[in-house]
Amino acid sequence: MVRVPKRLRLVGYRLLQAIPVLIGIVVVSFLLTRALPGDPAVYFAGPAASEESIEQIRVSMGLDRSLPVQFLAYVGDLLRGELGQSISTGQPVLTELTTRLPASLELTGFALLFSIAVAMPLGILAATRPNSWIDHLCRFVVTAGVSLPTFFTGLALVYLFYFLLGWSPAPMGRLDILYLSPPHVTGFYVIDALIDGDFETARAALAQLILPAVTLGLFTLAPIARMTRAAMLQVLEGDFIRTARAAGLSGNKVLYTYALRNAILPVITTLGMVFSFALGANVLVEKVFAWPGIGSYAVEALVVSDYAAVQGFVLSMALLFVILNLLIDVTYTLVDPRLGMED
Amino acid sequence: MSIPLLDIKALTVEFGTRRGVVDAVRQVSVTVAKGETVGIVGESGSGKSVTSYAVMRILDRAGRIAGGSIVFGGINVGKADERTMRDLRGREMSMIFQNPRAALNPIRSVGRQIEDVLIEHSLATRADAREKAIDVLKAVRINNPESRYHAYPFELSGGMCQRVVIAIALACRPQLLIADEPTTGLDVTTQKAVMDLIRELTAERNMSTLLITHDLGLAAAYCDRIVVMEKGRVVEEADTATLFANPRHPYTRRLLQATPRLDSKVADLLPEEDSRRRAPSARPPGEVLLRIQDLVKVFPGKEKGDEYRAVDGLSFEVRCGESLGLVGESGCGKSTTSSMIMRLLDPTSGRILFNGEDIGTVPGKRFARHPARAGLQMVFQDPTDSLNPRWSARRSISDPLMRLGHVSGSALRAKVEALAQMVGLPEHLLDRFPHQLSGGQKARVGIARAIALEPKLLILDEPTAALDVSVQAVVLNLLVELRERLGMSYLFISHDLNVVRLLCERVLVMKAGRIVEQGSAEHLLDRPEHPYTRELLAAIPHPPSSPPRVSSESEDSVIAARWP
Amino acid sequence: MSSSSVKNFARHARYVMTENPVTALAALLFLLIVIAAVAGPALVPYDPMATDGDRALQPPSWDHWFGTDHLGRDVFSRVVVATRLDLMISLAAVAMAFVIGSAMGAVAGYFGGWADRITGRLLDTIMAFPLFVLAMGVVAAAGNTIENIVYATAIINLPFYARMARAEVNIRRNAGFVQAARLSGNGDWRILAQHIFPNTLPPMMVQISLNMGWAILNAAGLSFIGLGVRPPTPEWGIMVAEGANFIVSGEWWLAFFPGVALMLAVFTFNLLGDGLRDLVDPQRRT
Amino acid sequence: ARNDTLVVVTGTTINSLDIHRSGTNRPSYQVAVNCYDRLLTFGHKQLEDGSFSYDYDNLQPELAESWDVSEDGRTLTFKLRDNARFWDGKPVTAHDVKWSFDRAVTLGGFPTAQMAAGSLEEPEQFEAVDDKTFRIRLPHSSKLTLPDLTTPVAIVINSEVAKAHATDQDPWATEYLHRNPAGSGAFKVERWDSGQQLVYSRNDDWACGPVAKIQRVIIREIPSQSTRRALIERGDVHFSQNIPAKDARELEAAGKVKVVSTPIENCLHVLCTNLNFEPFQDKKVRQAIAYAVPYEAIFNNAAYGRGVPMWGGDSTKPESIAWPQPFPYSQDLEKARALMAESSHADGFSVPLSFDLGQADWAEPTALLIQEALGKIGIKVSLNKVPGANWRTVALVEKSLPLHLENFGGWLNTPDYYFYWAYVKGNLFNSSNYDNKEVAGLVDETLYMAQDDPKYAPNIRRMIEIAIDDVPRIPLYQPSLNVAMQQSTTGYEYWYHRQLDVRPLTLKQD
Ligand SMILES: Nc1ncnc2c1ncn2[C@@H]1O[C@H](COP(=O)(O)OP(=O)(O)OP(=O)(O)O)[C@@H](O)[C@H]1O
Ligand SMILES: Nc1ncnc2c1ncn2[C@@H]1O[C@H](COP(=O)(O)OP(=O)(O)OP(=O)(O)O)[C@@H](O)[C@H]1O
Ligand SMILES: [Mg+2]
Ligand SMILES: [Mg+2]
Repeated sequence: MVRVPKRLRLVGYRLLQAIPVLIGIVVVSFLLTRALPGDPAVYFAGPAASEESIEQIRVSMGLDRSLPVQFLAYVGDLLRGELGQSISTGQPVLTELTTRLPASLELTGFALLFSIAVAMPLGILAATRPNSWIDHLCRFVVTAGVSLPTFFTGLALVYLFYFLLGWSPAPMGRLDILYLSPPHVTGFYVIDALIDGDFETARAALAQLILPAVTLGLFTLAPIARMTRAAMLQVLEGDFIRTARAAGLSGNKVLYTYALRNAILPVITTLGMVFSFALGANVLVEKVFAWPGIGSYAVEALVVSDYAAVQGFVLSMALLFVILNLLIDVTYTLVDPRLGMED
Repeated sequence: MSIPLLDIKALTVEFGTRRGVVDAVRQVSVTVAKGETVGIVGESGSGKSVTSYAVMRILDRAGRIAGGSIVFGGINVGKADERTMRDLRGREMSMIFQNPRAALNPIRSVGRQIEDVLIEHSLATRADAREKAIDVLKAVRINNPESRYHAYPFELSGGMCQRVVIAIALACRPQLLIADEPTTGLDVTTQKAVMDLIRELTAERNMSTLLITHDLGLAAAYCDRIVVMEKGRVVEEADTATLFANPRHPYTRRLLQATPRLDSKVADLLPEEDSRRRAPSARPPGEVLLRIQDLVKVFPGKEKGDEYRAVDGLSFEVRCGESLGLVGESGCGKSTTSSMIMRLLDPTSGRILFNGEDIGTVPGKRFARHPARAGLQMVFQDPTDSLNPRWSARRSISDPLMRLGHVSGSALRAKVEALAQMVGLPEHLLDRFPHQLSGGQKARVGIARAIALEPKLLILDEPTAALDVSVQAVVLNLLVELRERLGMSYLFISHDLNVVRLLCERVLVMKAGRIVEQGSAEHLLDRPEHPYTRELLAAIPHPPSSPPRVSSESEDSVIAARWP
Repeated sequence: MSSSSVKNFARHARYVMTENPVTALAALLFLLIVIAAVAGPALVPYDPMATDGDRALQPPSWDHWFGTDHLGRDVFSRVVVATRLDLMISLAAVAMAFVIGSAMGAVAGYFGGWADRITGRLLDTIMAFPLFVLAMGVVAAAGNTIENIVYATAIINLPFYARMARAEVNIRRNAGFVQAARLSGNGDWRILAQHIFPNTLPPMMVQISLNMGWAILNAAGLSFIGLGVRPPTPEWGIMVAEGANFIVSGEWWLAFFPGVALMLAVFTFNLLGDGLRDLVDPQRRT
Repeated sequence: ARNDTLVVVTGTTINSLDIHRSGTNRPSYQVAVNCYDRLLTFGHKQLEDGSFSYDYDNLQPELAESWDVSEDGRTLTFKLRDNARFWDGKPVTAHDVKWSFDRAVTLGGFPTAQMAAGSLEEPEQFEAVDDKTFRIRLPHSSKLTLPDLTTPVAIVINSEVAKAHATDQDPWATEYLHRNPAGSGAFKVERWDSGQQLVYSRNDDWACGPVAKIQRVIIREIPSQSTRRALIERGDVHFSQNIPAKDARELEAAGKVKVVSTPIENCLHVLCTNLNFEPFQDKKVRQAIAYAVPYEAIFNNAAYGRGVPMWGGDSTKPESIAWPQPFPYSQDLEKARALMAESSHADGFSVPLSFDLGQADWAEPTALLIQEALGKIGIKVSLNKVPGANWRTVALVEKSLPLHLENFGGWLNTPDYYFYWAYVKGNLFNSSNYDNKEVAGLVDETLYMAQDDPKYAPNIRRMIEIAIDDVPRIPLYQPSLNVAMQQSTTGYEYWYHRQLDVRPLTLKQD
């Protein structure tokens, strides 16, 4: 009875904490974009534009004003929910983000699923046999995964599984040309196709996902496996595990219900970190697999000094990060009854 | 004689470590008959726990039973397969541990944890598990079991957690209960309540109990028979009365002697031939060194109105050369008081007059450079925690000398070595790191550091709580000696009246931040006036040579006092 | 005293390595990398910058162990010579991140209050950026020089140290030995620097080694999108990035060998972590 | 069905469907090419290697059925096709042409500049005489006007649809046309997923030429160059636009797919010395550099032999007026050193060599080779990659790069047009800040002059002679536009705008 409001307050507190972060992000992203070299007005004016037309465009974009004024205008737009227009793609930033974010999230989500499915069992296995050859092998494998740049792994996988073996569909983005994208519900193609009852398309979308997701997932194996192992080791040493064993609970019950559930707490925190990390690494994977996600968008935008796009991207990522952390906190409070009760 | 329930014969347990194989238990034979309570006593590391783990077969991966046999109720535990063992554990024999809070899964409600065991052993189905779990909670006398069912361990007090652990252990009505130091870390009063509960429940069910403890007093109070272990071996076994009346093995004798009793003097704790024996000489107290007036410490809570008065208007004084004892149960504010006197913590109000100067007004942050700093030193409760793990003993002892004494170079070396000699620390240990030292050695390093600047007042915050009785005996004698040599005053903090009495002429009894009684040590122990003092006294288990075994009549009142 | 402590350390190092075969392997590899970094330019058979149009894109052979690139430069020489730069980038970036980050975190963790809150929000802000994109932004804005790559890498690594230092300091700030240090007349700063901070090193070592590998990968990623080290400086990341375009056309050696070097280095750093921790952890000394 | 759908991959993103809009990038021009009609177009010719190209010398009608040039060359009258209809069925009228041209010259930026190249500068020049007659008045006659009307800028837009979506702030409906083309061209845009793909579908009622053979064309954006190569090599796509020279060579050698490489008319990859910087003000230094550049190696290792060499010409006094033509330089380090020794910078100097990140595939190896070679004559070169957006600013607008690699090719294929942009002070592509009164005068005189004017050839020769002697821009080679396609794909045609004209493409049924 006392618990609920306390936890609610915790979540509220987290939300409050996010406010300075968001303000910080707005300021930093604004300054960062203005520090970018290149003159958007020149770029925007296109080839063969004259001085006057460049100047005209500079004025229409508001770039002739002083930085503080530009900043105020930007904040004003933000408050009205306007993210501006991306000059490099010619679309409103908001549209771009809403179509591209699901692509990135789908990719990252699948990558993490893959990563968790591989890394957690490895970590548990390693923790139950510390310092054995299995432990060393696990360490070796997951470290190998994180040792290669993602773009290299990606290209190598494409070369092997698509070019040489032909097992994988052409790396042409989210869906092969043969299929039409499913009606938009969530933006996740696999899920949307399933909702639509179109299993063929769902399967095709899934097939497109495998290579990029594995590429990204390989990269995130190590932190998850390492954390799982460390947390499991620590928990397994705990007195309550001994109690559970002494009470005759079965090995699986001890390992999963008692040890793993406790060990999962630090793993969840790591997952949050890994997720935001993977969203960053997306940038490279998306480029390799022609994935129309938010990461490749950001790269392009950054290279051409597309202010609105970069700002919009950074802001949406920050929001995502805040939401993610909130989710983690909530999961944490769900799993760990101690939270919010003692200091 | 009937067949014993548990029959351990020539048990040897080995651990494979990186420095080769360690024999933790060698050739140990112990039997426990039905309904019997057998105690295993011995110092830390003597193999008590390992023996019990071997019985349950829950040794670490590194450990293995290298020889001997363990037969429980006709089943050879050493040879049985894991299935059989799983059935045995919890159902036929079960175990409770030290530090009850850590022994419970922190994120599972206690009711569920009890259910897990019941369901595992097919004593309940999912449908009636809850009801049965509540019954079990009732059996261990937990008030309001229906709502406690949902509680998480962190929401319960230590004593209550231990009851839950007992509930888990006894849920399936096993025949043997192994209790491994079940009350370490609990208050004396709680300890008594828990032990009484165990005795009562086991008697009621005609169970056997194997009680593992290093506290001879406790073993004497609750066991029929006692097995003494030293360095992995059983050195003596006898029924309780015989053992105490006529200890045969020298180790047993030493153990017995080192255990403080109501009438023992500090020198008595060490064998007569030990050169470290010291008798305190009663010196007339000098003038007032420290005067505490109306000291209050309020800790702000998370919310308004949530504040906590840890120390609530304390006034007392310590004279030059005097030793003052401060006793009270856990959480009554003893450490808070000492921190304030040490100027590690700023009091909320009140005065701390040291040598007539009010040092309470100097903020703790700036006290490091105050001239009085060197005059006030402290020995901490946990010797391990109080030493910087990255510093050698020498460096730790040097620190105050360099900072406040401004000694350096060869003078520093000489001084440190002199100090080490003074506290009886062999010189070759000075370059070791804390983890390479034993508890007693660490305590000495801590003491050497504290007396390096020859302080006028030394606060001892439970300096022996983490030590074995025999080490405690040595340290207490050392403290007596040092006091005489250096003319210090002590403020000795403990929850164990018995120990305080050995060192202190005068004792304050504290409860909930206030002093409830004070007086000379003798007077207080002989004729305690305040009921709280009496309760504290009654809860201390004593070896039988002096008062008889603890009677069970006071038990209800104790429980009532703790769990209203 | 010092010679004996050196000897002690050596004995301890030997112990740490014999105890864990993986650490021993990592130490060996590390030695190899250091040798390549120090003596690399003197060891290689060809000038890593010299082009030779006639020998472009030759597969590995006796003359060119790792083959040649599209301008006929010897890949082996370039891979070996690149070691120094890559090691420097990762060392410099991690050192910077470590020094600044752990100092920030330590102060926040020790003093708490406003210092803590401000650092916390600052770190959150950095973390809220997708880190690689932040690095990209910094390099794009400041120009793609080696220094800027180092700064960018340092900035994105900083929060890890700061958070870790904060947590580790925080749990120790009221430890017994800290109180004892206060009684010995140590001021706050001295306590922080001499007593608490060194104790936080063991877990940080693992982080350092992870981040060293990460720093190299980060530089490689920047190269891939064209913001990395400037040509013609040999650097693994840029070699892999450029070579990656040649994989499909069958000139695998261009990306493969620098890729292996990169992988080996990252691998070494990652595996070294546990060993390093054991090395600085006095508890592991016997 | 797969057989009438053509799949094209490209590495660049299409960012708008409206070529007139400011910010529209080069790859988007293909929408103008394929979905809109112009008044005029060019005919085709077969090149020596058997591939097809547009023919600059052969103007053909597109929307205009016929045209008429007045005596003084200042009035152009066009008669529109009767049967030409926009996609919505509305007939194409002269009013649409006027509205579209008005739009192009009013919106500013690139379309206005391109129109101006044909002396089409203000709305008053355009007149819809009646529904089917359109007239242009010129301030002076110009040989560039008619060719300029074939460029993707001079498209005809359905003005009624556009006007229906115009607003007070946006009288030219840029917001609407940005996403919704309204034309009469051979293909309509079926779907546009920004950043992913553009799908054309055939306009069965196209009046300005033979109806396309292919039903649908999917343009997929695949950023990774090696992925594009894998796709075409594995046969999963039909056509790969603008492939790197290296791939062109290798794919051609492998023989599985067809590769067409067409030298881009009027386009040169050049090393520019910026005369605003002290060392390069000395002609000797420029010539020394021109003699130091390893042309051969660059052509082999950066261009992979694709393109036309632009070094080793015979004489410093050109005989022909062909543009581009090889300059009489080739690598001769002795000569280069001698020139350096005579120059004001006999001890050498250091200079950064910049290039555009977006052009790195040829520019980077080229820069590396130049760096090495210039090192041999005492010029210490450091390399400087400039990201795409910044490139325009620093190289072309500010013109602040001392030494850099540039490529410029004019759409209108006459030498004077090239010189106008690249050798006249103040013009955008003169990133060398080259300023020569004589050249400027010659360009001024020749720009609008008919090519058969007797003064034309000598003027051009003189221009080229000066350019050779002064070498503010050191030509390296003339690049090729390389494309790869499956054997089943035929009908590819090279265009000066370097966009893929999908209209003539066919797929063999298999
Ligand atoms: N996992 C292990 N690996 C190696 N040695 C071990 C292990 N567990 C226990 N030992 C060794 O076995 C010996 C006996 O340990 P045990 O825990 O039984 O002591 P104890 O009598 O219970 O002491 P305490 O009173 O401190 O609990 C010790 O010397 C210890 O070092
Ligand atoms: N920093 C703090 N903030 C809030 N409450 C505190 C703080 N320190 C101590 N307390 C509370 O003050 C009370 C007294 O604590 P103190 O440590 O003085 O007890 P103690 O008598 O030394 O107990 P023990 O015998 O367990 O050491 C306890 O209830 C404790 O929870
Ligand atoms: Mg034990
Ligand atoms: Mg205390």
